[in-house]
Amino acid sequence: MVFPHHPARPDGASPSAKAAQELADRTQELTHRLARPTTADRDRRRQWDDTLLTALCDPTGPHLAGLLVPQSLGGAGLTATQTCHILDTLGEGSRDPGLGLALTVHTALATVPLRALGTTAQRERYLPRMASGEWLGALSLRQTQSTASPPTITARPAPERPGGWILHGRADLVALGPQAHHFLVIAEHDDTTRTAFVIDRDTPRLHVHSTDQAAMPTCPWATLQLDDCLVLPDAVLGTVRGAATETEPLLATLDWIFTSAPWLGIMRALTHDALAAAGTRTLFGTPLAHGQSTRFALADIATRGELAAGLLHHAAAQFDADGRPSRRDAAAARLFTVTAARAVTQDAARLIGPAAADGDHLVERAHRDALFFASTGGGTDVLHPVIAASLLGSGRP
Amino acid sequence: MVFPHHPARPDGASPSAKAAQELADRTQELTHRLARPTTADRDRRRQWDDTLLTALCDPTGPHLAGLLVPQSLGGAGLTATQTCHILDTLGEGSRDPGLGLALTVHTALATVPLRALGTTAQRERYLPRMASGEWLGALSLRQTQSTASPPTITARPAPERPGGWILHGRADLVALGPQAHHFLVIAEHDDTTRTAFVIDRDTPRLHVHSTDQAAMPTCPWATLQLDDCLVLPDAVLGTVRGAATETEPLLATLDWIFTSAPWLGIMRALTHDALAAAGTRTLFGTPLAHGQSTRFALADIATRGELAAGLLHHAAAQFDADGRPSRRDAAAARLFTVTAARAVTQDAARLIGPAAADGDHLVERAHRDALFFASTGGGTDVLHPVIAASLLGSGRP
Amino acid sequence: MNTHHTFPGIAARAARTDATGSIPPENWQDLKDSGYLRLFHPPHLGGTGADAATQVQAMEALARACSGTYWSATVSALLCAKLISTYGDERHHRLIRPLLTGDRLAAFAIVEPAAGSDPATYRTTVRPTGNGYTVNGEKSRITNAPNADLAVTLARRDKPADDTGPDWCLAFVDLNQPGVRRYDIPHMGLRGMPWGGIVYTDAHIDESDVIPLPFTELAEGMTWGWLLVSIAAVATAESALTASVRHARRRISFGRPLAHMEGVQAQLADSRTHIDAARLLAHRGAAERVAGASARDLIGMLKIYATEMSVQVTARAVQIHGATGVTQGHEVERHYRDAQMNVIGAFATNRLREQIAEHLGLGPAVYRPFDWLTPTGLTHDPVSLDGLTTG
Amino acid sequence: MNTHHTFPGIAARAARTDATGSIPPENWQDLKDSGYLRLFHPPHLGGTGADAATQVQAMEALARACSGTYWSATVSALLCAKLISTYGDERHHRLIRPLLTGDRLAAFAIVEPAAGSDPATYRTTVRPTGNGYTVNGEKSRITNAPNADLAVTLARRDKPADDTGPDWCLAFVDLNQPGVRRYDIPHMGLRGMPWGGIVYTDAHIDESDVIPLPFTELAEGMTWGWLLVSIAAVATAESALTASVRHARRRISFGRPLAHMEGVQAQLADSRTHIDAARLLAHRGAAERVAGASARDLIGMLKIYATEMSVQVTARAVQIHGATGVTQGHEVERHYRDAQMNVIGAFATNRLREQIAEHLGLGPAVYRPFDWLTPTGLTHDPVSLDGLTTG
Repeated sequence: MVFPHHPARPDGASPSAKAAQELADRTQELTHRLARPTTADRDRRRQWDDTLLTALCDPTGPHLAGLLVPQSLGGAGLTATQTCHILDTLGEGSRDPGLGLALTVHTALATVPLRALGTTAQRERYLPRMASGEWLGALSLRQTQSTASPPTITARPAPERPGGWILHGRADLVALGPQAHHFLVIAEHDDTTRTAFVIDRDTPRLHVHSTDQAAMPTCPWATLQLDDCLVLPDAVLGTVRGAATETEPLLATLDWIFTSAPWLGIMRALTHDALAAAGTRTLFGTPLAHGQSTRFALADIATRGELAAGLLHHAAAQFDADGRPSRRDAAAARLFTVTAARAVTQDAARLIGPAAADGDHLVERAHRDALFFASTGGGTDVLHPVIAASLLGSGRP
Repeated sequence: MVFPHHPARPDGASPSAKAAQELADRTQELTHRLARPTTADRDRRRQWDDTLLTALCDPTGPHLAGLLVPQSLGGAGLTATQTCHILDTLGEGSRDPGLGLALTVHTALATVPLRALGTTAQRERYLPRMASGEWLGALSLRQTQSTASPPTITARPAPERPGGWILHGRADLVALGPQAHHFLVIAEHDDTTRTAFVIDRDTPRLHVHSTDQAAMPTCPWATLQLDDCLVLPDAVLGTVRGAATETEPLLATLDWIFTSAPWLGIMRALTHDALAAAGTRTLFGTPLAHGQSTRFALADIATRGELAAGLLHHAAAQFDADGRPSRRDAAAARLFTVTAARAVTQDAARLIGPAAADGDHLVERAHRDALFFASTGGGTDVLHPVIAASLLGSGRP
Repeated sequence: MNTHHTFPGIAARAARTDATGSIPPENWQDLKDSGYLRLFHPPHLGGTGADAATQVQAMEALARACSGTYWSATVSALLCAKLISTYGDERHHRLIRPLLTGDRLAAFAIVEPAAGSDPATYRTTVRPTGNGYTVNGEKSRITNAPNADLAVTLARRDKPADDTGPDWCLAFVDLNQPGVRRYDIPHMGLRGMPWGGIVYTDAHIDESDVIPLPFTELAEGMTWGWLLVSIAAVATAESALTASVRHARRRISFGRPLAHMEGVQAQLADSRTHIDAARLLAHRGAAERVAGASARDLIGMLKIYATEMSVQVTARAVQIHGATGVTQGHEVERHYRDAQMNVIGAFATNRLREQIAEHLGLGPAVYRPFDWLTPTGLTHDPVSLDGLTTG
Repeated sequence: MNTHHTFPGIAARAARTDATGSIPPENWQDLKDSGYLRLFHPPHLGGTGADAATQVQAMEALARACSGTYWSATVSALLCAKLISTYGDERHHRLIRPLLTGDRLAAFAIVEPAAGSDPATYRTTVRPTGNGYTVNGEKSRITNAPNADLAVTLARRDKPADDTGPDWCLAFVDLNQPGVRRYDIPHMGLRGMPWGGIVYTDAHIDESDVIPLPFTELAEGMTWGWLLVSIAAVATAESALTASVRHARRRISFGRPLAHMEGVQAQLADSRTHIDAARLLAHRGAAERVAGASARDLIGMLKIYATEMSVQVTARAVQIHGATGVTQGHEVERHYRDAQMNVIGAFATNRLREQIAEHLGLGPAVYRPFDWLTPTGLTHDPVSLDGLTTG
């Protein structure tokens, strides 16, 4: 038993609890069967597997593309907490942080803003096809922390199309970009206000350049380039110039919570590997498992996993029922999970030892990807002031 | 200025101080000119560059192969402290932890045992050719911590050659193995005593298998396989069954000190990159350099570098003049340097940000290689008891 | 029960409680009036049977008001009463009720002078007499030892040869009798909490108050103690953070409030996050436990994390306060001293790590003498470059 | 000077010095006899001009014997005497000599009640009179304030309009005069060290004892203070480690000495390594400084590292000792309290980090109000899944 007390499963009284557990079970079965055997190879070859995606998104299978789409629009209609649990299962089953990120970007980061802020027309156009996995949504991980980093895409009114906009600029780190049907983009106006747009890939003068990235190579990466693209009014998501109070806080919170969720599973997989190594490796003539430093490290690994899960589930639950989503709790959950992922990776690496000849090298991949994970979502330079502002106030005294 | 107070250069009064500084200057020049421009590419292609090696080993150039070989045997005859300084320069100049490791294995780990424990014949046969770089020496990084890990190579008396030995077994993680002319090997007798051998590559039934390793790919790696190899008495290094008091403590100490030295340079290079990023990246509309968390991180990075250098130079100096080499001080220096290398890498990564598009990606390579560095030399599981034993005594009370 | 679970009087007296090293009688009156002591037990034992969330909130509120008072009251009304109700039976309800009314105070007498968490070193022994039992031995570093009325005492059983029962027992010992001597031990933190030793010299115990018990079963009851200390740690950290936020908003340095400095913000944000993590785990653990599960590993993890976290948070608070934070009588100076007490209190943290590791599947702890360097070459200093042996 | 730099009498009295909060007269006699007070200065000032290694060894030896005594003696004989010799001239040699004989004691009066390291908040002012100067203001949290004879006092200059000199001065103020009132501040650690405030009310200063000085130049002299506090931190950590090793060898837990447990070994090894790192840096910094270099950044780094390291090492020592480590009067309980004093003493650690960052090429610190979240979307809570705004 790895984590003796898994965070409470979705409440048994919830109408979809049984359905959610079924999806989790299917996710576990399918990732074990299809994703996990190929993970190390996909990682080495920086390869995206469309067949795998199709199987994971299949509405009669795990339905991972539609977890957060309402049932009325063809989705699974899960709660945020249930979705976290399934993304956690995906991470553990696939042992693939890149796959976890790619699916999370589509399922949560690209989907929820459309569901929460889209017009009825937008919801009806995009969400059913996103739920089935037919259309994938993508966005730049640099656009999930509002304007902490300088905006790189501008919007100006289209001279000949009232209500239309000309978008210009580039955004890199577009997760799932090469596979995407459409992009969620935030653009800055000349008065520094910002508007969110959903832009289809076939928009003229929109270019998608596949890029290489050292970390998370099983997630396809791209740079999105907009060369004075004309977009029509129906591409605006939410209110014109309203991104700062609508899409931006939502995206930040979604990133902090949901892209962390697969790491709970990755940490559990690492714990599993570390336990196995502790039982087989010897040092000074005795099994590692007999050594206090091994035992302490494993106790701390398990403890960190429990604590991270507690914070993440708490932050996710605020999206559900009568909860009030809280940027502070989401930021705290991300901050803790990042630190935990690093510490767990480091401790597991110590137990597993240098250059294990066999296995899928999860510890080395996770170590590489954890550095990237830590630097996204704004990193501590964004998370710290967000949390501190909740204690101190954020403006002039 | 990165580290405002570089650890004291070799004492100006030493006869070879000027020569040592010249070698350091040549190392800096050559690594900047030849190694550094190709580092990222060699890393990606897992490539060893013989031309580069030849240039670095050239006795009229940096003479890196012969730093610790006495001048009478064709070497540069440097002190251990001076050698650390040059390996540090190599790390900073090349920005290549793998190259640093490969050269350190030859120059210190394979060379010093022959110098200190070899017979006159062994010294005269090997050291001049090792000093020129004509012959490279290699060994398994699993054999540098005595029998902390289970021995994998056995020795039994050769039935038909008095004084000869039959060696059998495998050792992986042989740094520089594919390029080596000979190997330093420790083999266990059936009474668990151990003998050190120097075995030439052309020994019958000795096989060298090149291997792939995720970390430090610019260092060539191999598994050494001995299928009942017959070795003659002149292959014994030091006393038969004497490895536990001769070669083993020496190898452990050499590993702890010298393979750490290039990391001082790597840390300085990372500090340089982090300072550059702090001056160019902006966050919340101001340069990173204005932020307290950036400033604190850089102050701590610089402080860790100073502290690690102080411990390493202190441990190395004990090999020189009237010093008494101390396994404890060497282990403490390694322990500190490992922790510092990790912390500096992590802090630098935060300042440099995710997925920098340009540059040689030192921070990502160093992050990967630091994990490997931490797991070699026995890791904390060996370093802690060695240091503790010096305080507590190591036997039954 | 005050629904806000706040203890303004106890909080106002906290600095004085620390300075004088004793809990004022008004605190006990406030505790009785608040209903705090009754929260943890069902009505048939004289309790009010609050739900888990209420229990945790009340504990944190009292610990924030005054950590020394919290320890003393909660050791008696929660830990000792749970030990009695878990291992005793109806005959012992008479012992529980006065603990919940606050008329009597209990101590959990487990540790002995020779060592900490290691029962092999414990010597206190219970022997049958014609008329019940006597107990002899010394217990040390025990909360409430100086003034408790009752000690739930762990002791060895002096067994007849044919007794195949457990080697250990819990004895419920009346401390107000001639065979009992008590002493104080001055301590760094939690100064208001009574702490000291109990020396038993042929002290009498009624036959029904000796409960034979395998030592391993005791962890079940002690888990309440880990929860107790964890919530103390969370509360002390929260108090230190609250003081730090207040100070950061008020204190002007280099022309602006500390609150405007990113370094201070980072410290506050880390503290906020780490406290939240511990508190959420405390609520989960308490909920499972109040619902009847053991939650032993979960609460063990909590104890490890919360107590060490609290030391870090209070140290940060001292640093944010600068020199004012080390002035005696300042709130954070007290929290800093209190926090370290929780780490070493209740059960050695590393013993808990061992327990959790065992339950993860590593098997029981295996000790061997520290001789593992001896067969290696790692006990020798090396020769120098030219082979001169220097060792 | 005792070549072993040990202070057995002072060490034997250390626990009492801490408990009573005052340095016994025998300590001062030992200090005079040992020659400690003379080590740091050349013969023409009455010193013995020891080399850097000797100075550092002597400082560490005294700090290990009794950290409170070390602070009091070294602030006077090293820091204050260096400030006088650095910024004064021959006329002030008369002030230095009695500090080195131990006949007089000095304090460095810099901090004021309003804030810590920020000089903008300092109000103490020196004004010319017909006959020399007067000083008015209050200095607080000053080592030796309660009993010093002389205060090297940082003050603003009340300048005539045509005076283009510096805004600040160092004034060497005789504290044995009617215009001076002193008070104690009780403090968590270093309890033997006198600590408190000085209130100047028209206190007199001779004209020659007021030295105009740009504030920025003061860091040069204060570097001695950073070295002083760093060595205190190293010594406290070393004492805590020594006590831990002794305890680990003696204490039997679960059938064998603590020393046989890898978890304890790991703690001891980490402490050993971290102390060595700091001590080596201290020797380097002192050697550079005694040789005439500033070594300001190096000693700044040392101060940051050594003081925080010492807190960790003493906390580990408390944990290794378990409950005995928090018993008042136990050596490690004292070290734990002392260690934290060094972090906040001498100069705020984060100010030193700023200074080092500046010298790394980041330019001077740039502050701006904490308003950087305001233009972003990060001050808003998000809508929930179905777009209901909840903020």
